[in-house]
Amino acid sequence: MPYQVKLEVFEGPFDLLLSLISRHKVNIYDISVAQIAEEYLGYLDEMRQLDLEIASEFVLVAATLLEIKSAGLLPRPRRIEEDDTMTAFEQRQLLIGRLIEYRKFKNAGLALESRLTAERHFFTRQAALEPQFDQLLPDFLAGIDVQEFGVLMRDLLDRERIRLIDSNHIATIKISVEAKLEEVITLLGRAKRLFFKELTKEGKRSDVVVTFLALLELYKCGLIDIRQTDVFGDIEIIKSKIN
Amino acid sequence: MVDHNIKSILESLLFVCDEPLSLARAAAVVEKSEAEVKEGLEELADDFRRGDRGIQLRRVAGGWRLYTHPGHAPYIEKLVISWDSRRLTKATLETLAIIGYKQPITKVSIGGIRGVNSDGAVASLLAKGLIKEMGREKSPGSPILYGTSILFLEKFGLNSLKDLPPLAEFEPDPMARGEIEAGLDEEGAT
Amino acid sequence: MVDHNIKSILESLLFVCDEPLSLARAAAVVEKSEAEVKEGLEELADDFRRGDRGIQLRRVAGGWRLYTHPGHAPYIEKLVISWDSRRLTKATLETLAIIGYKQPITKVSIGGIRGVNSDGAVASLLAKGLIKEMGREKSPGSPILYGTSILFLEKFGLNSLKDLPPLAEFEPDPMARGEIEAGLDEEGAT
Repeated sequence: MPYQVKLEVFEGPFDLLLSLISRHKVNIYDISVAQIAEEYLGYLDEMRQLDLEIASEFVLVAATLLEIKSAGLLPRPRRIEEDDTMTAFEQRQLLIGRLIEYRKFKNAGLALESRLTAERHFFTRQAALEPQFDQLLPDFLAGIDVQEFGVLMRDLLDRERIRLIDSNHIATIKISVEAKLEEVITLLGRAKRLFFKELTKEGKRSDVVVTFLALLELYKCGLIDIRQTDVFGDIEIIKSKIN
Repeated sequence: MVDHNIKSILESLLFVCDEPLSLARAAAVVEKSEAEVKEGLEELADDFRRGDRGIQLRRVAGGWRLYTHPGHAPYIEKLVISWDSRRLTKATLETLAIIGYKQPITKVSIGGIRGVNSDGAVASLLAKGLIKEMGREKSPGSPILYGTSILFLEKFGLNSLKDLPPLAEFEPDPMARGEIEAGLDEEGAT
Repeated sequence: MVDHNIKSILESLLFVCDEPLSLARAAAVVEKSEAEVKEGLEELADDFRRGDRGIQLRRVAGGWRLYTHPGHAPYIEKLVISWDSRRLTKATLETLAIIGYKQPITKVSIGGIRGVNSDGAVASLLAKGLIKEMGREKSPGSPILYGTSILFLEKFGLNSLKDLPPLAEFEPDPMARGEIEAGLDEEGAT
């Protein structure tokens, strides 16, 4: 079993409570407040130690739990002095009611997520209009404020960044990196410079990955220099001057 | 059977559209009744489906739109990078679910259900165009009401909000309801 | 006869392409020989033609491309004129924003930022006189560099490109940052 270093991320105090409850495999309706309150507090402590920002709401729920717990230890209220504050029982009912409501939407959120995942398999056409129709379009800049370009650009840059992260898939390596490494060195002995597209012109994804890894290794060892003038442009490989 | 030429024209129109094509607009362009156009679109969608074609016609967000066959997604991905690689966090999805089902709704009410302040999630959904402001609540401070947008329907492949599965489906186990009171009182004290 | 599935995949690919699809590219994507893919495209073009379909497949310089049926042009014109320009032109606006901020820039770099090939949008902006060619990049293939025109400045009442809203103001908001990180975590977990 791998050692769990990372704390789970919870979407709020209700989420944390739900998770604690499910860990005990008990029904929401059967919560043992005492036990849950202790675990909840323990969790808050852990979060503090990791110096994470703790939302005040987390503490509020903890306080509510503690109140319910302590009230449960005392003799039953006689219902004589009725005041404005809720009894522990009422608080508990309220908390449980809210937890049930929350879980309903958490489930609905998961259902939405799977819809979204399914939708990702459908692509729409992203091409521009045929030139003869393009000319007919009403002035597409009408009503556009120059500020909107800034917003568009930010959105685009965000999207690009996320895409770059997303594309971190690792393929099964069939060709060895070492073999590729030697191949590149041999080729560099003959030619002054190489281009990545040329090296990978067979186009197999695994081949591209292996070549890329080999280049990284060579670069790390200081045997080559790498140049790429623009994003997604071809990568130029030159023998390092140092060696 | 709808006149083949009408179907062919509709196919052309769908091809150039970059948003769902409404029945009203299609009918206005081809100068036929909406009923006739609807039949034409349905037949067209059927033709695409039965032919297991690379292009498929779907009804979405109150209109009709062409998409690639979902089974071909791995090939398309080699050619274009998805516009929507941006994921939604669980927090954002929860918030979206609440707005989807409870609209129009205020930020405070959303926070009440999630048990945590949800301003950030609302701002993110607004920025993505998945929700929009829908006026103000008649209550102290007149807080803004939020609801889902057309884009929401499109992105989730829904024709209308009625296509959302009933919220009751997401209730935590209803069997457990009977056990509530009994289990609680005593055990809470231990 | 070419395998129906290959034809269906080719149809999908052609549908999302904003440039003629070359035989080499198509063959690489479907992982078949160029001869087989060529046959598939020819059959597909034939199917469209014989079916008198609203979409037609034609061979043009550099590859194969889908077009609307020429006989339907009057209907398409009617549709295009009826459009609300705002929504339709997102692709073109984005391309213009990129060129505005990143000029001089090549088509490949624009596609890199947008995540999709943008040849059509560039052609449209050129035709409208909003951008112009600005020489060639000193790199393999010496691709054309694009920049905005005087007309672009005029349209927005800008004195110079320095008057574009500074991009530093548009750093990703903390929410988007959080989502980037969340995305990373998910990847790591799988």
